[in-house]
Amino acid sequence: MVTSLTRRGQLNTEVGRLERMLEIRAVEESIQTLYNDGHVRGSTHLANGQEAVSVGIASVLRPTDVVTCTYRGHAAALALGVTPEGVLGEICGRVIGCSGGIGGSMHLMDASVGLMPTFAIVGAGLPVAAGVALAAKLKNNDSVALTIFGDGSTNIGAFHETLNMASIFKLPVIFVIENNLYGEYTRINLSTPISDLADRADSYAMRKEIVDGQDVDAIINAIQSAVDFARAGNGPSLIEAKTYRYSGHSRSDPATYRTPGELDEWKKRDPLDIAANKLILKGELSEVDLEKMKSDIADRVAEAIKTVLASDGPELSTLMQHVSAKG
Amino acid sequence: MVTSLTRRGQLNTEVGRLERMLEIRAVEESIQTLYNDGHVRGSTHLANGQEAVSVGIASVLRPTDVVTCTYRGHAAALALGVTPEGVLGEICGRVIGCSGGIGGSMHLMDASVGLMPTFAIVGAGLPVAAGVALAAKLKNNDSVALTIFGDGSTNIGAFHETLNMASIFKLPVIFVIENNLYGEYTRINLSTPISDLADRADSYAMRKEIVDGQDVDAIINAIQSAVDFARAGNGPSLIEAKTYRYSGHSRSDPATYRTPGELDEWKKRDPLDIAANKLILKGELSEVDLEKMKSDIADRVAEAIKTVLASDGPELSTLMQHVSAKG
Amino acid sequence: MTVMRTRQAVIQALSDEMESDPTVFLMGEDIGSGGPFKATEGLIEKFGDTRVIDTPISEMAFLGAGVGAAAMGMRPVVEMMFIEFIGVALDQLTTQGAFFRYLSRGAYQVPLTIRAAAGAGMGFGCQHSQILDQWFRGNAGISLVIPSSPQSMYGLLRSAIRSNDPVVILEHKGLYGERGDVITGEAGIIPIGQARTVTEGSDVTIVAIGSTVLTAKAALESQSEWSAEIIDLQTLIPWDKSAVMKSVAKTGRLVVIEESSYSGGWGAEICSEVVTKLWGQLKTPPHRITSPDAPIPYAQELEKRYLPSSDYVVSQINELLKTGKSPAAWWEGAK
Amino acid sequence: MTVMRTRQAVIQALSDEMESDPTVFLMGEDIGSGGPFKATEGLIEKFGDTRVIDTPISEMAFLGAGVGAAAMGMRPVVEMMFIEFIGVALDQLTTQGAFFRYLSRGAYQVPLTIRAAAGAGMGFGCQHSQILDQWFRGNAGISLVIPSSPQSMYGLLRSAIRSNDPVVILEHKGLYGERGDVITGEAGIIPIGQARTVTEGSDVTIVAIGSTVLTAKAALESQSEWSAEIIDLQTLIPWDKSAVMKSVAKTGRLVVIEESSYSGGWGAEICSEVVTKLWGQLKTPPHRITSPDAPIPYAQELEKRYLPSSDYVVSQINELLKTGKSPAAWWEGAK
Ligand SMILES: Cc1ncc(C[n+]2csc(CCOP(=O)(O)OP(=O)(O)O)c2C)c(N)n1
Ligand SMILES: Cc1ncc(C[n+]2csc(CCOP(=O)(O)OP(=O)(O)O)c2C)c(N)n1
Ligand SMILES: [Mg+2]
Ligand SMILES: [Mg+2]
Repeated sequence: MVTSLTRRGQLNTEVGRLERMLEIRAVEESIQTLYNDGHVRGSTHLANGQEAVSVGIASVLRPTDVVTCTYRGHAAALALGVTPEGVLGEICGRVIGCSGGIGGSMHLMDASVGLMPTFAIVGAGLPVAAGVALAAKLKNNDSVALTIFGDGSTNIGAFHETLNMASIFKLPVIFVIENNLYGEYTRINLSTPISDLADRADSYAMRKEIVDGQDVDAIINAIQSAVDFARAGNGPSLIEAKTYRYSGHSRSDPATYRTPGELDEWKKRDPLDIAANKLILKGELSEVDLEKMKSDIADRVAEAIKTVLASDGPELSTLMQHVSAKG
Repeated sequence: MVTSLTRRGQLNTEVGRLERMLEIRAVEESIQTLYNDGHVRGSTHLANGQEAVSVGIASVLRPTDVVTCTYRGHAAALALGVTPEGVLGEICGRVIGCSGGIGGSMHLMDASVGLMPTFAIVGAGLPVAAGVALAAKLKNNDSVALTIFGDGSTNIGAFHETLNMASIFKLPVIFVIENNLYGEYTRINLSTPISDLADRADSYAMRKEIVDGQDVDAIINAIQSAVDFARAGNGPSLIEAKTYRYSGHSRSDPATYRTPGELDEWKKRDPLDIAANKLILKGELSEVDLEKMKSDIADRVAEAIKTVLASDGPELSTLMQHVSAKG
Repeated sequence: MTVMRTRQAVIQALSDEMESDPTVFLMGEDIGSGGPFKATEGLIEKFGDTRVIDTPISEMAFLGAGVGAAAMGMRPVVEMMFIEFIGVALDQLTTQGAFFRYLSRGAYQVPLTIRAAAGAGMGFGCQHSQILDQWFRGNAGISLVIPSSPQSMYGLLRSAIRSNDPVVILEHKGLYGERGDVITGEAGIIPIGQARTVTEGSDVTIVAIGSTVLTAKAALESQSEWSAEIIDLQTLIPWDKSAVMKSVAKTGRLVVIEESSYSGGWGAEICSEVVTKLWGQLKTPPHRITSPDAPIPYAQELEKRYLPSSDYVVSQINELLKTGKSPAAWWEGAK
Repeated sequence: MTVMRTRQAVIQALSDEMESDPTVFLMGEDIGSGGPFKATEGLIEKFGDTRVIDTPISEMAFLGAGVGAAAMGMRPVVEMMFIEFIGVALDQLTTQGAFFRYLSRGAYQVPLTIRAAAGAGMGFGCQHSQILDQWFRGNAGISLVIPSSPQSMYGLLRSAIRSNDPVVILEHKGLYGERGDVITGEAGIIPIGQARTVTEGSDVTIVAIGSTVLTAKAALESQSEWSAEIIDLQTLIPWDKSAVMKSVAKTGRLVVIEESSYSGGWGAEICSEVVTKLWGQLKTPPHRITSPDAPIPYAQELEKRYLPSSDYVVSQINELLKTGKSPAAWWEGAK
């Protein structure tokens, strides 16, 4: 069977990264049908349009580095290595889900590739990432922690406290804002009086960078610099990836609040297209190859869905397991 | 009897302001003896060295404006108008205390001059002040709210959240940092990677000003501009007053962590001396007047202490009063 | 009388209070667009954005702003969306707002309402499904209400807004879609602190609140061996002691149904108080039917198992009546 | 065996654990200088500033950092200074750290200790004097201990640090200065979840924790009409059911002494459980002696009145034994 770790290794080529982005898109697009068929409960938060950020991050980090991410975590989980079965299984509450079906869409995890259970409370992943980085520092190893969160989350207290503390302690942690212009149904200008969120780093004398969130190569460069900086003991960075989500905030949101034309504008800079076009331009991929890739991925995702739907829910006894060290 | 409101009016002259600063100093200096004699419990936090900030603020605000302040609130309370009997009575847990002896040193209050019960949790007064300002805005009156807090408090989440929200909502609220260089026993450079805290306003596109905290006239100017700005509907300001506390953080703190010589340096710029010298230079006060003023104040404070010590503790029944609307 | 869903009862109550009292205003994340449960839909259109205020994601700031505005005579209704979110802001309510009246000797009061969705059963996972009433206990300034129907949502929410002290209203997300008759207007208002007798009966008093009122009713209706007096507490803090005492004095038996974990659950306070005050009058031990001591799982079957079902309630009460002893919970010995 | 004050027992326990386990480190505001209660004095000199870490005033950040570091195999001891301060950061413990093990199916665990001063009687006012155990209830991942002596401070703190789940240890500020014999080393360690029988007796079981253990002892010693089995719970969450049951089965009477308000107090859970499980075996109703439902006042006489005194305990127990009924609290009818 493919492990998360081997899947992580597949990101070391441009083609591999494109494939993963395509896979993420395909996996997320399958969720609505699963929902319609009654397999998905609660809420799901898609990251389509934002795939490059997650794949870029996963391409740079080592599996021994640790990531904390939000409820909008499908892309990060798949990028870091979790299989489509692991993600879709979790969303469908099956025992083969990456959290055994206990967590659901908002709580994906895979310790083997450094993904902590994703956080459903805004801002909650930041202090924990700082703690991971602190542990690395105290243990004197060169691991880093990275935390992914949205533009809206830069208004929560934990953001401020954690950035300040990380700076003072020079912690090896990278703060990545996925600025997709909306926090739930609210456009950023209605919640935040500045538009370049990276500038908030100045309050903490922190290294900062703004990066094109639709270009996986740009992400890789930005993350790589921040990771190098952190591993060298120089402390944290704040990276703002300018990006966009094509779907509404969560399943129930038709996103009627968008500025007219905005979605179409952003789709012109689709991260999958950008990556594919680069490869095509360089002659490393043909249109035919791309179509083949897409259909292979479609097959694999369809296969994954079959596996998921054939799999059981977790046993009732798991409800009482891992509650505490005692059981 | 002198009311808080009449005492507030006494700040409309330079001499009145000097007198109040001298009074604050004298009141605070009496607390240690009261403690030694067993009249004070828990903790007290002196503001000596910082008197100009409170007096400057109180000179500008109207009694219908509202102030939220921290546990380091003796100076603010006295400046806003609370009598020495009210403050010392509260510190000694007497029924004539400004909170009826129920609150203690950390919880002074006087609604007649806009002092909300002072806040013993770091950062807690900021959101409440924003709410006061929001109420003024919704009621369409031109009251402002002002909140006083320390340098260390700029690292708490509530600071960040409140400044952002106040900016977005254009609330008539003034945020005043008393930067006395220490949060408890920790020097600012060990907790905060920047030294001009007013710069944190940039994260919220907020108006900012740094002001000499030892010069009451400078404070008045800074507060007046911010208040005018707020009353005109332009929104909040962040004001950083550079100041220093002569005592330790609280009674039990000998402040051994100070940089050598630092205290002496700051004492050279004592806010009381600065104010007195200005009046003397202008010929509006003689050394003799000043000594007379000081000894009158000493007498008044001694008198207040007598009154306090002659007064009773609150009745036992008050323990169960004002718990809820029902009683 | 109108038939409406619970979510509509929220809107109706807010709208009626806002119309009758200009100091009432709403504040929270995305309430303008109705929020994830559409429980504030249409209000911004009706009352404008100065009375329906969308906030940044800053619970500490806007909850505290509610405290401050309330102290200045406004009546803010602050939405926490999911009750777990108050975990980043609890201080402002429990340590600040709740003590304002006391510390100011009545000079300031805090007529603040906090609305939040709560409760399990909808697949929101362990961080979006709890009740968390424990966070508000032991704080005499705060009331906590949990409606069980469109009517009690309407009536309790209006009372909450009119209260001169902070009131937390937990809106069970499993009930938002439930329909029921609602008497609106003054006649539909339900006082804080008053329980409602849902059914009269003689064999056992069942104390429930929110979702467990429905569980109790379903349990009662699914059998015919015993009759039960179901008491919908409606207000959990402070709970209606006299209503419960009166009923248990009559039936001689007390069963409490709680949605949260056994340990730390509110039912213990009911049992303790009843047994102490009605010493010698109970025919069987007081008995609590609760969820197990575990976080709330996502997978459907597990979440279903987590919640006390009506079948489980029936079997527990059957056993209580048959043996005269408090039956073991399903998870006991199952470990 | 050494005589030391409770605050010194804190230092000794921290020091011993830090010496024996290099993953243990301390984090909090001003702990390097010993903090307001001098309960960490000398440790930074001994272990350096990488193991005794002073933080900015950012409870959310450093509590959460404790969670993250713990999940990576460290054993952080995070100080909250006063327990109220966790009100600005509760989410990180109760909604994040406590669920980490569950959500990760055991892949991550959170061996985190949270120390905080708690309790009234020292004139710190209503925002620095509470116990607040209620915030940690109903969350199966978390334990809560409250020592009552230098020995139990030493023994419980060491156990807390060794626990593989989060443990909150509430250090009563009124006890920091108390002296007592302490057995240090492994022999002095007290397991989480175990109560201690302080005195043997036959008329009544008194369940107490923290400061109320001292109140119970003083009450017992001040009279000679009845004998009491005083149980020091030591751990409140989860409390030692078998120790309490065993004692009440013997004495037939249960009295709980709590420092916090009557409503919402933890004693109700003890009473409910005991009465249910020992149905028919109690000679008198279970009885709770608590503080009133009010914030904690500053003025000395009022704060004294707020706390249950040993005289009050004696009079309550006298009345319970004489009348066989649960006596009214002092504030009942006094309103
Ligand atoms: C403390 C807290 N407040 C509110 C929420 C509800 N909520 C979930 S996602 C979200 C919007 C977050 O926006 P952003 O940070 O921009 O991330 P995005 O969803 O766009 O990725 C909100 C308000 C929450 N989960 N936690
Ligand atoms: C949330 C919270 N954390 C910690 C404390 C303890 N504490 C009280 S005052 C203080 C220092 C505050 O420093 P600063 O903001 O600079 O104000 P200053 O005391 O210097 O006026 C601390 C840490 C508290 N009261 N509340
Ligand atoms: Mg966003
Ligand atoms: Mg300071």
